[in-house]
Amino acid sequence: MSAPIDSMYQQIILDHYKNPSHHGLLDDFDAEVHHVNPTCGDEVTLRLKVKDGEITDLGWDGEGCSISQASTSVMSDLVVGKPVADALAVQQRFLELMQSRGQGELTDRDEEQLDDAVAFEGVSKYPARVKCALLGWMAMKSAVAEAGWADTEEVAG
Amino acid sequence: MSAPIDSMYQQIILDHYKNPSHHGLLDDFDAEVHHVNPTCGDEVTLRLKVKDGEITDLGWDGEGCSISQASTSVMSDLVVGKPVADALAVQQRFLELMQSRGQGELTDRDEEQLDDAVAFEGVSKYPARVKCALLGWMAMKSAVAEAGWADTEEVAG
Amino acid sequence: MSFDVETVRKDFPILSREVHGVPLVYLDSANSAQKPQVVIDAEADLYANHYANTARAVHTLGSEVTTAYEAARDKVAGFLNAPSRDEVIFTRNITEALNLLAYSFGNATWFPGAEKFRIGPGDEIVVTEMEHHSNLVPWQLLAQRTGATFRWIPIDDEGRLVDSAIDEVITERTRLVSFVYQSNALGTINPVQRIVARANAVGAYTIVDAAQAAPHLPLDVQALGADFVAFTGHKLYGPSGVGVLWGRYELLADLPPFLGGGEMIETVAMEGSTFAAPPSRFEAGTPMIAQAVALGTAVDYVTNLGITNIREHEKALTGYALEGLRGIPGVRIVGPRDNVDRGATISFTLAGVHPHDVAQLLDERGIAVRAGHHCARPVCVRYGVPATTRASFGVYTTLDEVDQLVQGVESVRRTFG
Amino acid sequence: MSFDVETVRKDFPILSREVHGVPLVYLDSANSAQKPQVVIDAEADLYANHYANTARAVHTLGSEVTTAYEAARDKVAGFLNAPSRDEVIFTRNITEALNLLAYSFGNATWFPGAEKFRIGPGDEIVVTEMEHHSNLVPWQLLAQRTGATFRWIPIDDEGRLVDSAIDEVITERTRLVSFVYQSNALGTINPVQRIVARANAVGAYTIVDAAQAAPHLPLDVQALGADFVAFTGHKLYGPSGVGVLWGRYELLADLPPFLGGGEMIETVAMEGSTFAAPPSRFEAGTPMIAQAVALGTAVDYVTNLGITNIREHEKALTGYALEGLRGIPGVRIVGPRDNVDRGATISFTLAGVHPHDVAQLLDERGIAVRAGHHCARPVCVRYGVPATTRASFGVYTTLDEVDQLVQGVESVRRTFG
Ligand SMILES: Cc1ncc(COP(=O)(O)O)c(C=O)c1O
Ligand SMILES: Cc1ncc(COP(=O)(O)O)c(C=O)c1O
Repeated sequence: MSAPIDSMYQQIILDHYKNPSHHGLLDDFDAEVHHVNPTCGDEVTLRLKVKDGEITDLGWDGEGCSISQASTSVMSDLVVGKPVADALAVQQRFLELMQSRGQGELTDRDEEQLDDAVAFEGVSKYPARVKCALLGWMAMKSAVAEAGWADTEEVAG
Repeated sequence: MSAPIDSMYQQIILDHYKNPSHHGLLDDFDAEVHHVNPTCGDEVTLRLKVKDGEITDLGWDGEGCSISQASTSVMSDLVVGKPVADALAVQQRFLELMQSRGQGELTDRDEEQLDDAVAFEGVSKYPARVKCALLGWMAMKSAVAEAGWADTEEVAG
Repeated sequence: MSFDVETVRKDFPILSREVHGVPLVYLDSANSAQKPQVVIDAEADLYANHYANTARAVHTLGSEVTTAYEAARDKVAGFLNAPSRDEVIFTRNITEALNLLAYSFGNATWFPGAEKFRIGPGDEIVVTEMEHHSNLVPWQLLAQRTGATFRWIPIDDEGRLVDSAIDEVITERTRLVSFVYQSNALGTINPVQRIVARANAVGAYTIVDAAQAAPHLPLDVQALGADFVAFTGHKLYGPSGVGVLWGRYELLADLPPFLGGGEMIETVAMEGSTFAAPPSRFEAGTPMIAQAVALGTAVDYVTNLGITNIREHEKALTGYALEGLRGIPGVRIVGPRDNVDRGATISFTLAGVHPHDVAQLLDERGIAVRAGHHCARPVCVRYGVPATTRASFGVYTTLDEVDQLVQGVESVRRTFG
Repeated sequence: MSFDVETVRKDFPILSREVHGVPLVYLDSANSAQKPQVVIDAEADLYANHYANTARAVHTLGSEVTTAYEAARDKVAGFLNAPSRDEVIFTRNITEALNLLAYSFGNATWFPGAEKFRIGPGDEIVVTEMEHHSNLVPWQLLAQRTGATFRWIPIDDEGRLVDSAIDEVITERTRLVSFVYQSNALGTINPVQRIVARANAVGAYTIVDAAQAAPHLPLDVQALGADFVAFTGHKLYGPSGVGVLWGRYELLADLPPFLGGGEMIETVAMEGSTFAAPPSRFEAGTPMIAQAVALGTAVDYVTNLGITNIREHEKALTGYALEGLRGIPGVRIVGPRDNVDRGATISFTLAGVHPHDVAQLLDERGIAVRAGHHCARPVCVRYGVPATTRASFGVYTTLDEVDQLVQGVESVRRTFG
């Protein structure tokens, strides 16, 4: 009766959906963005704080499917406390994984870097759902830019 | 090198096309009509004279393919000198033949009544050309109506 | 049921497919229906043996293809019980059919002889709150273009039109009422004759969106009494890319053209053009030749099964499914809860689980349903849900498939529980 | 010729057909081209194995079909050398593509943010005297709707645009120039870049009707430099019922919508709606799913043969046919007499014989040609003929078929002689 072994709905995803990390908006923040996935109506509002090139805090609120909500939760765990450059690098890697149409090869380094986010690998096989998985990640990227830390190169250099 | 035996272009048709009967407009007439086949641009102008319920004279001018021109010529030969009722009966029979999609069964009586017009039997297989064959016949019918002899029943009775 | 569903299923090649290693359970027919082999073959056969352009050639292939295309028009006219074959216009889909009307009414503003279709400031255009976007946006745009007022008949908690509002919203100011026969989002079957009668009483034109009705209900344009009725081929087991607009001949005869181009003209000069009689006037350019022919085959297919048999079959499935779904804790039916005046389309929500997740998890079990606003977003807004999950049935749907749906939803509930 | 025409012919099932007991000689490709088996199979395979509605479902079939549909868009973008796939809009045919533009420009009158597309009294819309009705009537209607002036570039005795008139007719008052790349009635290939340059100089939008060019000439939208380019699938060996509009993204992004309905919206409320980005904005309703996919296959087919190989092949046929036909007493070529800047389409008249009779007698010999005004009546008016007979060639046409054409016309001459 349960979903197949290769289900898109890995237990990690369900857990994050039920108990999302960094859920709730910050009062003290450098940038706020609101992203919507027009195809399915998923929404996320995200606020973050950046100090000395590091994402020191992040909080979000959202509505939508388990994929978008869980993915935002996983993203939050991964980027809070990281330098902006590293956060954007993880974002880039996640983006590539999502666009791989199920063909993505995960190296050990990827697994380490993406951590819980590897659970979303199965989503990449479903073009219609990829945008859900990316929603929070795109919002984070925009928020970083909004906060004045857009250019990866510069930040990294 | 000549057309096949079952060609739409029976010799009778070619003959009428080259030497059309009753070609040229009458100066003395009771009705004039101008008909156009919008699909291919064929045109006919037809004038006729009716006296005591009989088509005493008819003349026409036209432009178009051999089917429309020859058919008008054949029609003229058939109706001039006939009572209106008989002319319309022949017209009706010819119309049926044209709409038979190549399935028309010609009785001996038909052959007698339609005379040269039986040569157009092959045209009925080509829906796109049926209107060409009917052009002059429809014009004749309109002209008779125009001249005040529309109702077959009445005329016949 | 007077047809054997197992026999019917053999006509549809895709039904032997597997998805994620399990047999396909296709419950998304309201979105688009699957195609019987005869329909697939009709297109392929035309291309392989009789293809040319229609109405433009005197050669044999041109004549064969024109005959086939016009025979399809006859079939559709028969299916609709249309008084005349010349009232049947082939379009790309129903969306184009409805936009054709909206633009032709709009063109009446300047088109000579079309005064009776003119709409302007002070006039009102009426739809319902349950319209598909394709029967909503064209009229919003027409209202914007002409300065007319856009109004709608609201829906109640059960997903039905508020009956008293029919008389309140349709008034002497109403010029045109366009409404759906069977709602794709709710399953509701609307009282067409009631609405047409009210519109007639105030002298408004009536347009029926029969996209969802055509595959499931008898569609007799004379009995319905409306001025225009449209449907879409791909939901009627026909190919994609073809739809139908039917209209009363005396209206079509005066309605301004929509698209300009080949075959819709009477004569063209650089200085100006005149237009052909219906249906040609509304069929500009090379038509969906093979698609129209195959739609004719689909109409034959449906007619052979018998539309009342289909209705009976689907009604049984719907009753069974409503019962099963209502038995699952947290399931809320969005639309009529009972199997009365409703079609074989069931929208629902499951508490705590997003509709996309429901649909995706069902897909992992081979069950294809749709999740979203079903192109009727105002319906979701009305019921305060972001989206719904929707299961819809067709001639090939079995009671066993309904069981699988119900078990699947129950399992989703437990996965997220 | 770098492809073997006998091998190519095997790809087209209809070519083994007989007509009146003799093998078919299909010389009506400019009207509509025949379909290779791969194109027929592409549609059939989609229906039998992967069918569902596009872009609306999260289930597996929906995902497969969406992938296939979008892959077709990629193929077309590649075929046109389009800078972006989002610039490729699927339409029903080119007639719809051109009307889409005419209506979207018309909607700019009231659509917010579309001021730059506005056309009104004092503005001029320019076409040429050799346009197909589908690129003529939409602009006449737009001129009537907006009060703009409709003008045209005349043609000379050889069937070419009067070069000096290009600069005279396209002026500072011109807002939009829409013209044909290769004429379907004359075979003439127009100097696209010359016209675009003139239009650019006066700030007018340019639209190229590439219906006849697409199957025969390299079609590189970046090299052409126009703002919009459209073609139709059924002339490119694709199925009926699908066409393409390409436009510069920055223009499409601001162009008002045309048809309203499903999938073209961003959000819909009863109070008003907003619209999606291109290409979705211009693809309302369920698209021609299987037809677009099969058009992708057709594009692959043509690309594999090689468009320059095709051009070379057809050029040889055209030269040979022009020579043969000119040798028959009473034959007059309507259009360029020489094989320079002209395509594989030859219109002609035969003294004393009506074009319909020529075509019909050729049909009795199995030869399919078209007779009529070819939806370009002003061309017939210009040359004082009621109609012409037109032979047109494709990838499967052989020199032997051209011989049969020439012999056929000679025989018609003698039958009527
Ligand atoms: C030059 C040209 N433009 C437009 C069209 C119209 O094409 P369609 O009928 O496919 O829309 C045609 C062919 O009929 C054509 O040859
Ligand atoms: C009620 C209703 N109207 C209109 C449409 C639009 O149909 P199409 O997309 O085929 O134009 C649909 C289906 O999508 C529908 O269910």
